[in-house]
Amino acid sequence: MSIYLLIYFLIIVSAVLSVISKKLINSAIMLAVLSVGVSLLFFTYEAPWAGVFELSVCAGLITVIFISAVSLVKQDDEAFKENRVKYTIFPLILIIFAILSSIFVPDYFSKLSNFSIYLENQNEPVGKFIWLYRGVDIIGQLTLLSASVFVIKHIFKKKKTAEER
Amino acid sequence: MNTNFSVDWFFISILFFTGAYCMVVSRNIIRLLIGFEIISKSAMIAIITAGQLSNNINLAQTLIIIMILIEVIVVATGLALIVKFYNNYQTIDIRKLINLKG
Amino acid sequence: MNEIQNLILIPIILPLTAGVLTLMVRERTKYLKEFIAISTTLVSLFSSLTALKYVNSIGDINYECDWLGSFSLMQFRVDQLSAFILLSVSLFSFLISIYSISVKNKGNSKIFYFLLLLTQFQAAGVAVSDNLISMLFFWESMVIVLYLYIYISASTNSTRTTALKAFLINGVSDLALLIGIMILGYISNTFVMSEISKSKLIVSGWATIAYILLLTGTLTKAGAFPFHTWIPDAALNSNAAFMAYIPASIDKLLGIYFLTRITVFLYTLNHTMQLIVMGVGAITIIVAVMMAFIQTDYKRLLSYHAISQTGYMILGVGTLNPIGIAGGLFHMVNNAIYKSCLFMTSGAVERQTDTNNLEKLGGLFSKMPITAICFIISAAAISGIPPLNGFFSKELVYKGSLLTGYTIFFIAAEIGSIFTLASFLKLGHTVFFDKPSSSIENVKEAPLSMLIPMIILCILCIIFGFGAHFPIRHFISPSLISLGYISEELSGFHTDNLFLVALSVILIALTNHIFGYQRTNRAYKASDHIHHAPILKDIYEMAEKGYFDLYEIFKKIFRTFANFLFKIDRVFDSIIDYIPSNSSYKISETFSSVHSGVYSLYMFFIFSFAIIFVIYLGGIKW
Amino acid sequence: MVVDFLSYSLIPLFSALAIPFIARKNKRLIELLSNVTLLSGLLNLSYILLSYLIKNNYETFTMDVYSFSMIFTIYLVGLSITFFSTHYGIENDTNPTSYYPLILIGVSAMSSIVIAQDIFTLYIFVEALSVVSFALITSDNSHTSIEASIKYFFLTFPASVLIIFGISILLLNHPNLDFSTIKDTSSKFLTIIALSMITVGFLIKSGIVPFHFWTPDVYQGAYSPISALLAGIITKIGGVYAIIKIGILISNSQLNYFISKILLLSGILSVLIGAFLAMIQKDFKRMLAYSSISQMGYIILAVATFTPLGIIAAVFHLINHATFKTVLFLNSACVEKQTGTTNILELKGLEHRMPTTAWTSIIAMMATAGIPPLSGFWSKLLIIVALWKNGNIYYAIIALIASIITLAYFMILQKKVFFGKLPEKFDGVKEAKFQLLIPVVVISGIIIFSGLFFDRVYSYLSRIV
Repeated sequence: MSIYLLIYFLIIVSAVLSVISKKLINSAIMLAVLSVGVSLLFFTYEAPWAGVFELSVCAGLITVIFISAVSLVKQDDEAFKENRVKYTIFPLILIIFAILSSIFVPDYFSKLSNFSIYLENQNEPVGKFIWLYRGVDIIGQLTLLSASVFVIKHIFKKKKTAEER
Repeated sequence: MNTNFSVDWFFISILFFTGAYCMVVSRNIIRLLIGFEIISKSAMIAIITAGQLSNNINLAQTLIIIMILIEVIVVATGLALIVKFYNNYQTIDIRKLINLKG
Repeated sequence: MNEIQNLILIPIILPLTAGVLTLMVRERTKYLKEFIAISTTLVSLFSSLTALKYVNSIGDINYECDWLGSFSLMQFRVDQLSAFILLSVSLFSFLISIYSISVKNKGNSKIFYFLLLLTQFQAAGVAVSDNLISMLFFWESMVIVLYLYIYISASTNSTRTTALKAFLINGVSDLALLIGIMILGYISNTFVMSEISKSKLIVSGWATIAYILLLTGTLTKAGAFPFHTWIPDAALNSNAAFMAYIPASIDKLLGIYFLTRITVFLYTLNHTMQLIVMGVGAITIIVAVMMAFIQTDYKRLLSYHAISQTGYMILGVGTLNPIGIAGGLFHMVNNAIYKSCLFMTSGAVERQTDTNNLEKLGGLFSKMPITAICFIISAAAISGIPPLNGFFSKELVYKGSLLTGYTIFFIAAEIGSIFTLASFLKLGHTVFFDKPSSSIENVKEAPLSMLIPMIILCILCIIFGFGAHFPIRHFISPSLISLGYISEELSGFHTDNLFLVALSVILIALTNHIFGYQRTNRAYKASDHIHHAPILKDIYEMAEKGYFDLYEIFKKIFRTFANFLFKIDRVFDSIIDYIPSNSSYKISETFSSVHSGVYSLYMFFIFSFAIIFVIYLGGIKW
Repeated sequence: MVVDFLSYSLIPLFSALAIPFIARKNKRLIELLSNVTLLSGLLNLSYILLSYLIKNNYETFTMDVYSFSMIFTIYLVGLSITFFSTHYGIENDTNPTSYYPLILIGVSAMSSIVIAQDIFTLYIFVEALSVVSFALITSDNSHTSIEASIKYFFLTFPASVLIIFGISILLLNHPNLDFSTIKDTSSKFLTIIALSMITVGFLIKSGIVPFHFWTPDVYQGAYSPISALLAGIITKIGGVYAIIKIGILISNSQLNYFISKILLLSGILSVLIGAFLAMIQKDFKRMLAYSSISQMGYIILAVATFTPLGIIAAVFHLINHATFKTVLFLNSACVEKQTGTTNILELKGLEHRMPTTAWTSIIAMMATAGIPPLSGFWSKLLIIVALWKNGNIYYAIIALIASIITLAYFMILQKKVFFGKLPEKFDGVKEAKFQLLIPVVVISGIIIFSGLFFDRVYSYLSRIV
């Protein structure tokens, strides 16, 4: 039980830090820490495949994309000053929210979980699951991937000059 | 087992609130995307806990893998849009986007 | 039998097809449209002639086809009367389509011929329809053609006003006809005329209302008082071909046809109704002829006569005895013949001299001799000079009205005759014999295409006069055989006292004309002594201003009423208009201010509403 | 997924993937390929549809009627947009090597949404469709289009989260996420909670009040042909049609009372607020966007009855809305191209110069306002009848009154844009190229005919009920 709570504290703290930190680059790094925490949670929930993907893709790839994007807009990031009060008071707000939600949320969801059913014989390997039960989603992933290629191409197209036309 | 599920949802709600707060109050467009990421993470945790509770963890893992793929693509698109926005407007302040109103 | 059924469809369907065909011909293509129209109407003429022969020798022709789904059948039935009307319609369509070749102010000639053929289609449809619903279809659609016909002849404001006037008068009376037919169908449980005529209706209760409504419709179509007022206006604003075709022939044929149908075949009239019909006839004769007498425009004068002659027919039909009805029907076809011819002469004169104003015309006899001779013959016919056709038909009407016992109608008819002759003396004298006005020079004879129909009609006038027994025996009396009337006494030269009356009428009219001419020394002023007589002068002035025109009166009443309603409406309107529009505008403004384009606000709303909805939905009791 | 229709979603996808390889440089070839792909699909669909519609005999029609109609509509609108774009954007560098493949992928994704039989598959394709839309909106690189895209990106994100939360609750008592499994358990409390969360998510995606804030901004700012695609079909398939699918799932449940309340409330609010706000708009496209919100409200009201008649009415109105909103947005694009503005206050009297555009717009407006005998009248009638029969009489009356406001704002639009005296500065304005008018005229014909032959369309739509 305590290991869950520890991981959750890591997740919450990194999330809060990524919100309130002053520099965007710190926020991106805190986001990576958050991803690591989530993947640790997955491992402890006996979901190693999800954990591995989370660790490699979210903590790795997305962080890289974020940092490159942040560096692209860096000049403005330093020039752009916004009101910090709303970030500094955020932990306080979060604590109030946590106290309020600790009254209602666990109660509600423990009632909700009474309606769940415990399924037998569902622990087939993940690979088999992907191919047998979610085979149709392969088409969806194909659509998404091809879409992403064209989307990036479409957004980052070159502006033609007058001579080229 | 039941207590664990309700505690999970307590943290999920806190994480969701953090991300939502970030998405509402921030004027920095990249920070909006960070809030976006945080909320996505809370959704993933919700899937995993549900799968774990009903002994259906492998279906949940499958869904998570696909969701991660979706998340990467959406975030990449979002960042591409942000860069395009920055190139056009020379700012990352979302409050500058008030041409369309009424 | 099948061939015969198809035969009666020819005068109906062929003109429609040909009419659509003419629309496809280019406006610049010469003589093709004319050729299509003439050949079509000629074929219709022959087929209706064959149908008449068949009907006279063998019997009625019936034709049925589905129409309007299960509601009604398209039922055609050609008996002797219908066949006779069909023949007359086809004849006039044919003659007018020849005549129109040279008419100048007919607007777009493509549309003119289309409308001409369409009119032939509708008129033939009315003539042969046995079912009242299908007849109504043809009858009502004529209103639109009438409107367009007047509308295309010139693009002036007064033309449009006249077209609208004709449309409204005919449209309103057609509405009356529609209601009348509905009541008739309701009380007799069928819309088929031959079924109704098997057991004639008696004038009482709803049947009376139906009869009055039907009478209104037919009288308007025939152009009787007080629904005649669009005809003189149309005479000023449209061309002679239209006047010769629709108001002078087709409208009279159809109006009197249907009047005969309802009065003689469908109803057994009581005494009061008969007096009303005859009274309308007599008043029409007197009023219209008095108006005609003082006119100084060629076509307008003729148009008033067209109205006045209708009175004779209505009077004749209203007598309800065989002689009178035969006289009315015979007068109907005679009137169509000579009145068309007269309008044609007016068109010829207008084409050659560019005017119809009597003050400017004069001395055309030497320049347009054939036109003048045609005018003289047909004018003599309309004035009832023996032995032309008008004399015989009028004679029959006089006789019929004397037989009813009401001498007053006879006297009214005779007064009408006097003024008819007097006004034609004035007209002929002015146009063809008086001193020519200085502006009229270099006038030639009208073109051949105008002369041919006029000559044909004049010859018909003479044939129907000298051989009056021929049309009466072959056309008129067969129509009335089904009613059980004996036709022997209808024909022949009447050498009784009426002949002397006719001679005295001629003498009175001549005296009057010479008196008027002597006073002013100008022929077109020969009517001035009556025009400017003490009381008549004021009445004439008011009549010319339209004080007696039902249409104008109703227009004024409706305008006042509408103005009054408009004022009331404004008060409510401003209240109703102000409150909803302003309040909705305020609501819109309020909502619009929320849509400020600010992202954070939008995001806050979306998140908070989503959470509210989810909490609401998640809180279902279990 | 329904195997019958799989080819309709796969062929455009493969066609899109083939474009970079076979037609990299040649712009005409890309346009030809994308048009031919969609046209062949549309011809195939219309052959099947017409062969049944003309005979009016559906004994042998074995396919799912709703899916078939929706795929037909998707192909129709998609082909109209590609054909329109080929002749529209010469001065805008729309980068055809990615523009046309994206539209094809969008069509593929929409077809997949229609035929999806699994709630997570549905979600994947909805996300794919959103990603495609984000890119397509920015096609002309203008400031407004980027603003529209970014607002669309962030403001519809809560929808995804709600859908995932709903799916996670569904996981608690379902071995898999198939619609058939869900339908069997739809009387369970947990399933209803999950599906209601998913429904709220799709309400956000479809821009229903109170989640509508992104809708007008996006429709107004987007590249003009893409506005037509978005308003006509993308947000309808990605949002409203998903709600209709869920509505079919829980239509026989006893527990749908609360979700029905939510749908009725948001539906009636959409109808009213959309109509009120449309009245005071000054921009042609923005007014159409608010009108779109209002019409979506009608569909949601129909779904909220959860009766077979309501579902039929919703599907029929969805198809009709796709046709007439496409016509209106394409016409607004024509007006923008020819006059350079979409501001209603500047435009006037265009009927004299652009008659076809004007009259097709008027047909579409009359259909939207529900003037008989156009198609919009029948679908609105069905919706109001469904509401009335279901006992929601007050909602039916308000919906009826709101259609008067619809008429009012379209009258304002007609009067200001198309009628009146032509100002001098528009003397040189000409009618758009006839290629740009072909899609509009064809769809207007469909509007008229589906209104005139409503009995056949109705017997077709009500076949399975």
